Amino acid sequence: MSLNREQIAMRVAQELKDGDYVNLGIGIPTLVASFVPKDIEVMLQSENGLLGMGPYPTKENVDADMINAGKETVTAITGASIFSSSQSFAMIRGGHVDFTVLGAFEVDQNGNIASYMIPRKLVKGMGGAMDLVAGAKNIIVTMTHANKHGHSKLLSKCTLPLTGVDCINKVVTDLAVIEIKDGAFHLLERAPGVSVEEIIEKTDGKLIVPDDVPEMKID
Amino acid sequence: MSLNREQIAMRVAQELKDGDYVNLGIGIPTLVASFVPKDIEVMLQSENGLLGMGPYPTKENVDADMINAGKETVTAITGASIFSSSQSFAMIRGGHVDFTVLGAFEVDQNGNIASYMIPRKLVKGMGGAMDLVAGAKNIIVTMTHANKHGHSKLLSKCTLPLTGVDCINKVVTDLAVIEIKDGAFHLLERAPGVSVEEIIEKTDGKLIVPDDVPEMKID
Amino acid sequence: MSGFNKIVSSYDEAMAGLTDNMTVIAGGFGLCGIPEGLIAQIKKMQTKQLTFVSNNCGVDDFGLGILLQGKQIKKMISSYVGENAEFERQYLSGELEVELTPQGTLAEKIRAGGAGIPAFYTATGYGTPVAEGKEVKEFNGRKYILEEAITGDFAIVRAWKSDRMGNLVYRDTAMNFNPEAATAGKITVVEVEEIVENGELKPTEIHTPGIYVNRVIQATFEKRIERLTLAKEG
Amino acid sequence: MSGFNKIVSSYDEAMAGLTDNMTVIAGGFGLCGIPEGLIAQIKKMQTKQLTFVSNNCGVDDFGLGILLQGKQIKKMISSYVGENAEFERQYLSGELEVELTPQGTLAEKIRAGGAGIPAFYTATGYGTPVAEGKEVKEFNGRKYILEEAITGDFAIVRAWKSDRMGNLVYRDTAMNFNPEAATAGKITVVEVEEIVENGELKPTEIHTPGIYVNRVIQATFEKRIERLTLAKEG
Repeated sequence: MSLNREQIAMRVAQELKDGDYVNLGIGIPTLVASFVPKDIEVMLQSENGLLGMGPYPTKENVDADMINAGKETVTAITGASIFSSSQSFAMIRGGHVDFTVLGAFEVDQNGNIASYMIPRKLVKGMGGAMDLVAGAKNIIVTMTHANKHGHSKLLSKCTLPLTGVDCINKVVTDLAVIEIKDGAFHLLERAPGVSVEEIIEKTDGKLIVPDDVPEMKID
Repeated sequence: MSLNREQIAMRVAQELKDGDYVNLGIGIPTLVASFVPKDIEVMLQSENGLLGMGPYPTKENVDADMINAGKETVTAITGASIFSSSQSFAMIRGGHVDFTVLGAFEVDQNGNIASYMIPRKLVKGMGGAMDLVAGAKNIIVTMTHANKHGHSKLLSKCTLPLTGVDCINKVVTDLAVIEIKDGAFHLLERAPGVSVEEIIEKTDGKLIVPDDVPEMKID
Repeated sequence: MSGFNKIVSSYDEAMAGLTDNMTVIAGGFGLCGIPEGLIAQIKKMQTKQLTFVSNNCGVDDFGLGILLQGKQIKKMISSYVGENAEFERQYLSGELEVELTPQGTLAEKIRAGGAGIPAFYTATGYGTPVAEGKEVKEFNGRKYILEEAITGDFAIVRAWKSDRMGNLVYRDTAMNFNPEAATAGKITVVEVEEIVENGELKPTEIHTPGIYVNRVIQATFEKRIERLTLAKEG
Repeated sequence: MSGFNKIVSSYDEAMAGLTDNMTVIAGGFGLCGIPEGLIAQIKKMQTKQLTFVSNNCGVDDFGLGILLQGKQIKKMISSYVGENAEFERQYLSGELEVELTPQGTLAEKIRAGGAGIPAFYTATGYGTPVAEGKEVKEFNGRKYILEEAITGDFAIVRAWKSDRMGNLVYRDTAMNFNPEAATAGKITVVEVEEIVENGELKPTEIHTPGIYVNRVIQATFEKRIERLTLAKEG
């Protein structure tokens, strides 16, 4: 069975380490915050200028001046700091954020990512995504393995305009956990009940498959 | 009579305008603060990170954490702000400081200044002087017209290593007020009792002398 | 003795000098921390052919979006311009020029403009459409592109508190691009919730020193929320 | 659950990992705001051939000056290095290398190092000895030189208060280069006067967010005054 959005987020959350400063993109990445393992602490950075993002507010605590990068109303945890946009991206560009999770349209076997623009549709802009992929030490992409037409999103070469080059280390899809290195996708894990054959079939780029591909552990 | 240090400072202070943000260098420039005209207000910027520098402290108010760029203990006026070094020089380099007064070894008719280094003596460093001359909108140099050997310090071309190029607008010496433009020194005023001939004699660079050279007004 | 009193009492005075074809840098992120009244004043003035430097362009009927209605904006320099139907229409029809800039590069370009840095290198955007036509240089084995600074004829800023000298403090994430914008306008105009007496703000707590600020006006704000999200009731 | 507790209890722990030939960025201006105890620890460790990035080099018997006595410093990157006889001796004899850097350029190079900007253009130093060997480029009719960023293996910083997560607040002009230094060390070690509980520092009043800080140690400081100047008694 392919993973649902929550299960993808759960699997990504297993990658977090105690003490990580983490930036989560919009969509599935945002869900990761709900699945941080109980025995570790991470601190969420929101690129509009908040380190230590907390949960959504109660009705009584809503404050228009306290939002996240998705423009949602949020709260700040104890020990949070708030700063300007240039300071926020100094953190990101300077490599101080340990871990970034973001979505993508396409990823290729050289670690390139396309995530912000589909030509001939309206271009909404890259926001902070280009800075994040250029700056973070460790980047995980979450996406479905194939698009709704069944075409692979793991390619030998991205076809859409790039968000960044040679920057993606790992992809967690509804079917598999894949590492990118040495110009190839390396299959690390498969979703429970998903066959290696299905993953091979739905991966367009060069895929290295080891003899034993364990199933992901999702509780 | 040539001006003494206080009188040079008095004359420079007449150039200040109400609302000016001002950076004063070490030596004669520091004295300018004592002669700000009574009917205007200026705010002193100290490049170690203080805008709104006040007078020296009383014995009871001395605080090792409150110093100026000359490493002297100072106070802060009401409305002062304190910030980091990069912020301080963002102000300076970005042209937000209206007025800078600093000393020099030499100035030349193209507005170049040499003020930080005499080769074959120990080099102590330029501190913030190079940033100040590159950034301030309006720079006045204070110095004696000639050195102790009687050699002019207003030259056709500086002989010492430069602090900045094409940046000095005005020089106030013990003998004269001189404007620098179009590749020449322009004599604006002479010290009370000092002859135009003496100024001509002690100026090495090209000096434009108008028919009438008024005496400075120093009270 | 009034050289440092930055307070003005009318919006006409606050935006005096703004004319057609100028560049305006605006603080704000989405609808958070935007100078609402200054934007309304620009709408009232009907100034045209403006270039706006702002992370976003508001929504159809709030924020910078209201200036699109009167076709006052010639060009937007932004990182994200969704959420706005009229924007989309003008952009697709070619009436509106858009220069998409990565968010961190945009913040740094404005900071650089205020700080007298004409250009800087960044890895952000290397190898992407953003890099087109830009110089590339390698440092320590990695490739970077050269990005130039931005300055504005005006900067319009929202802060929380200002003293009479224009020293500013921002409130929570309404800070965002406002401190950078404040440094980069030839004329910087600030709209604040509260004016306090000089000395009420501690010197080390001031986010923007008054040296960057030309005019301050007190206002009340609608503070519209773009995406109200609430904790699940538990 | 201790991933964000940055507090260490000994100087040995604070400076663990410092080895010969490393580059250390130090906050402080003159003797103001220097990390006194961390400097003393480096003296105790007898680490050699260090490169120090610091606006000044202290005086003979205080601040970084004490590391000159044991010839621990190979190179200084500074804007002003007067006030120090042993410094002068080692410099003139060629034992000590000195890279004089304008103060604002130094601050910006350190900030750039922390912010992932590998290089920037500045007008400061154009046409002077500082420009030798550096790229020159014209923007809007003015010439600028290219300056590269600085990062350190360690940054040593003095702050006033820190919470357990390493969020820092500086005291008065003891701030100076400390916020920039804090961002630019692979390992950033901070010496503070007071450790406070998480939440005691208001989010918008924090000068240096804890993300930049690796280790915090509480200390007492001599705070020697370099030039005591007093108001004339009236």
